[in-house]
Amino acid sequence: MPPPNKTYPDFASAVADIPDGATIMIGGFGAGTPHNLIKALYEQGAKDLTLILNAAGTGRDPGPGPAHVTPSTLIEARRVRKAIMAFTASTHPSRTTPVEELQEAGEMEAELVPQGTLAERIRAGGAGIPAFYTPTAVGTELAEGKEHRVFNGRTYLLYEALTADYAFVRAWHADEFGNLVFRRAERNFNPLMAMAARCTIVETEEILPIGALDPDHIHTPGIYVSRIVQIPPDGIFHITRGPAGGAAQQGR
Amino acid sequence: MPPPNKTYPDFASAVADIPDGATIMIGGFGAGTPHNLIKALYEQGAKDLTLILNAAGTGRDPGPGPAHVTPSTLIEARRVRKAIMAFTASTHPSRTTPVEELQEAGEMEAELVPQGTLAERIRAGGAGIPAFYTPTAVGTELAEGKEHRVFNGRTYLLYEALTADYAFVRAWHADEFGNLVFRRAERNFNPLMAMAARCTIVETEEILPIGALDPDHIHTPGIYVSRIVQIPPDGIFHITRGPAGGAAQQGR
Amino acid sequence: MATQEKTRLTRDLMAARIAAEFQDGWIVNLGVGMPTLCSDFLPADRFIVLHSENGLIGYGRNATVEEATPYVVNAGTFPVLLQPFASIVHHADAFAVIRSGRLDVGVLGAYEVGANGDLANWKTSREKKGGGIGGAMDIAACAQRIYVLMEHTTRDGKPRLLERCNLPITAAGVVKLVMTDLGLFEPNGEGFTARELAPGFTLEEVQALTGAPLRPAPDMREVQIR
Amino acid sequence: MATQEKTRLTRDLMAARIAAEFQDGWIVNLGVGMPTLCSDFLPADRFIVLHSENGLIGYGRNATVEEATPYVVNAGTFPVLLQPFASIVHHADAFAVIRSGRLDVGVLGAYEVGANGDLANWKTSREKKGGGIGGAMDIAACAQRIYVLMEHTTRDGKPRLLERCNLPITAAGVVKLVMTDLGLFEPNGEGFTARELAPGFTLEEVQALTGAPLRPAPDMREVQIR
Repeated sequence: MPPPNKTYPDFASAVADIPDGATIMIGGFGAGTPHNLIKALYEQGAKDLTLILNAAGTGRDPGPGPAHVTPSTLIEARRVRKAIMAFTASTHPSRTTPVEELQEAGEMEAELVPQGTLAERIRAGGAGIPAFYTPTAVGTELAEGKEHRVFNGRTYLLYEALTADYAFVRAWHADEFGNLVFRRAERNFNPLMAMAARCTIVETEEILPIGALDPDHIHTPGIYVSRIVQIPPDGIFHITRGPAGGAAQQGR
Repeated sequence: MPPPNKTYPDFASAVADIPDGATIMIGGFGAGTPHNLIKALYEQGAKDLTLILNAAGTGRDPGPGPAHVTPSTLIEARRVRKAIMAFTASTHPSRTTPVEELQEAGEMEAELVPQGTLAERIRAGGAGIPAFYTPTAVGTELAEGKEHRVFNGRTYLLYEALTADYAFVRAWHADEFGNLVFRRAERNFNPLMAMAARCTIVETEEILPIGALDPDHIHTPGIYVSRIVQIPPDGIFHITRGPAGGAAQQGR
Repeated sequence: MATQEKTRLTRDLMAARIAAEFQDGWIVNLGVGMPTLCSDFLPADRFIVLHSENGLIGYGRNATVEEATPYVVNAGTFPVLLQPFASIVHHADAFAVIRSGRLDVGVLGAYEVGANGDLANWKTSREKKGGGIGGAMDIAACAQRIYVLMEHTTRDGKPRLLERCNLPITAAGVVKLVMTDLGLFEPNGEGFTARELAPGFTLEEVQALTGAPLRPAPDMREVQIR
Repeated sequence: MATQEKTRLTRDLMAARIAAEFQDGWIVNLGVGMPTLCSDFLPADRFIVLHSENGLIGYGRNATVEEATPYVVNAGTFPVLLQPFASIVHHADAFAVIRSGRLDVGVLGAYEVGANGDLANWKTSREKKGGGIGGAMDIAACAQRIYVLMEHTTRDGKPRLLERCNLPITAAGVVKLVMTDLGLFEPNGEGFTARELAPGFTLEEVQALTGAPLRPAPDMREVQIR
């Protein structure tokens, strides 16, 4: 029998069942961010969320119009209980982020993880590895309270894997079974998160018939994908840095 | 400046500097085995080797002619000090392998590792992860003496990473920089070993000019590859199961 | 039924019968040897994803000589065909599928199965140093369930279904179903529950070839493919 | 030289000068901010592979507005161009390159550098809970060497080159070279060795803006790109 068609008609239906308290991984590193799913989640209303992602966006500078909802928008709306990220503060020391403010105020929990360790914890979650050792962060404030262990004369820290209830993923192409291809730097965290979540929801520029993708070129096997939405012509395709450094939304 | 051209003229020159005592990873799982490099190593003469590979081949049934040298041929020639493998015995209980005999006789060391753990140890070696936990082999003879640890109520075993001095890799296509593309089931251990060795030597069906491969389709970045040899028309392209289950050598 | 000729099941029939247990949407790994025959007998009305240790996700039936390529082989290195929805991953990612619990079933060969669900399939004697584990230990430890496909007895007629395994185990308590040339059995802790028997065989006859108490299932019947 | 006008180095000059240190065949990671400018000043006679945390292996100079695509961006999410030998990996594999020690150098921005080579670049106060680590902690811990590219002083004129870092460190003892708008410096344990100074500046003038003893290199000179 042929595989099920995992296509959903729109973003609202694809995120409709996400309950309060869910843990959600959100892909993207500048490029490859599932903006439409983030926006749909914002409109859906789920709260008490745990987010696992690289960075939440500035929140204060959400770009042109209501289309540009970032994870920081969810955080500012007090709908995030905990965030696990590689940036809880802005890289610009003069700015503060919603995460910093709510964390200082004791209104949310934020776990700061070096980016490579974050990626590896997500990879471990998808690979059935419960924990691993890494040399990163030894000798820093982040190592306080962590298990230290020496292998071959070098000191490492123990970290546990991360998994999630949902992953929001942005792909270039998908087929109807959910096989995914990413384009260039849009790949980043997306294939790792697709493997680490129980329900992976994908937004993609184009859904192709089964058989259209070369099996050797597929970055994420369809077995990891539950739902696929094709970005409509009026959806968000890219948000890039504008000439002045601000965000600029791009159509196809 | 353009990248260096890593092409070597033949297999002999590509393996010429491998010293006695070297640790060598050998890719392949039926398909994707670097037969020509194994043969060149056999002819080169290095001994006291440590091999890391899935299985050594039967040795007793080397297929048609002297062309078909397997890792078992090296083992029978007493040139392997230690092997780390997922099969040290044949899957047919009635047959014995050279590894078994030499191991029983105390003439070589053999470390038996479940295949997924073997793949993950190699992956860890390439990823700078010194050790990780896995659920595989808990409760078995292999778990004796290993560190056990409970995460979230389940018991896991600690394994350390594997690295090597050399990796022998079989790719479908390579470019002159060493970017590699594998075809179908030939991928298997090859890209993992390419990352875990200090010097990765590749045999490939075809060497293409730089720029011929789509960056999104490359399975092994060229930074992991040191030497590339194009299989000549009279080289070994594939060794497949013959009609009677024996090995049959195939040209291009 | 008592007068019917006794017929041990063929390897193909055994493979077809166990394949009929695969449910719609399952991800299935077929072990080297007899289990790989299952790929020729997948239920036509269900969507099944066959996964192989070498990284094929979504392969199908065994290839004919004309169809075979050296690039597309199963875990036993026999040529197979890819399904249209297939994808390929490397060996570590292939075992990521396994270790993360995504296999709905692993079908494995075995030397022995215990009434407690223990599986022994990597070593033919306690004394031998070596063994052939391959991917079986990962699959046995991590799949949602393990089905075993094996001859009911050894070549010299000794039982393979036992109260406890004599050989070193591959994983403890994981076998849910055993398909042999004498029928379909479930480990039940003290022995095995016979769900189906090969044509012409009585429970007593099969019990005589089994190393643990056999109990008939309430609806025990002759082996039926569907 | 004493009468020469004092000229703090521009960001482009700083980037070009540190890029001139990259040796043939090096794999280089350029941190967010000033370091990414280096991609426009790679030595033309050497083969350099630029690596980015987001998985680009082999990118090149910054893209013009006409050349830019939303798909090809560096770690700072600014559009860049791919080299013809480029390949792409996912985030975990991008950090596999880093953690396995394959980066010949990581060029990072910093808030402070200690005379002992300590790097502080993820947190602007000890009291704050949050921070912006990104990939810097992995790079600092695992690259063969770290070069720092930063302003010599803070906005209110305080030194950033110190005997010991005041801020929480990113990694201990990893910085080999510091390029500032006042020159090129090497941490030497007790202070910094000045290899090159910005045009018109004397060692004494730079010492006054530095929080640790400055020692002139035997061949100390004015900053030269090559």
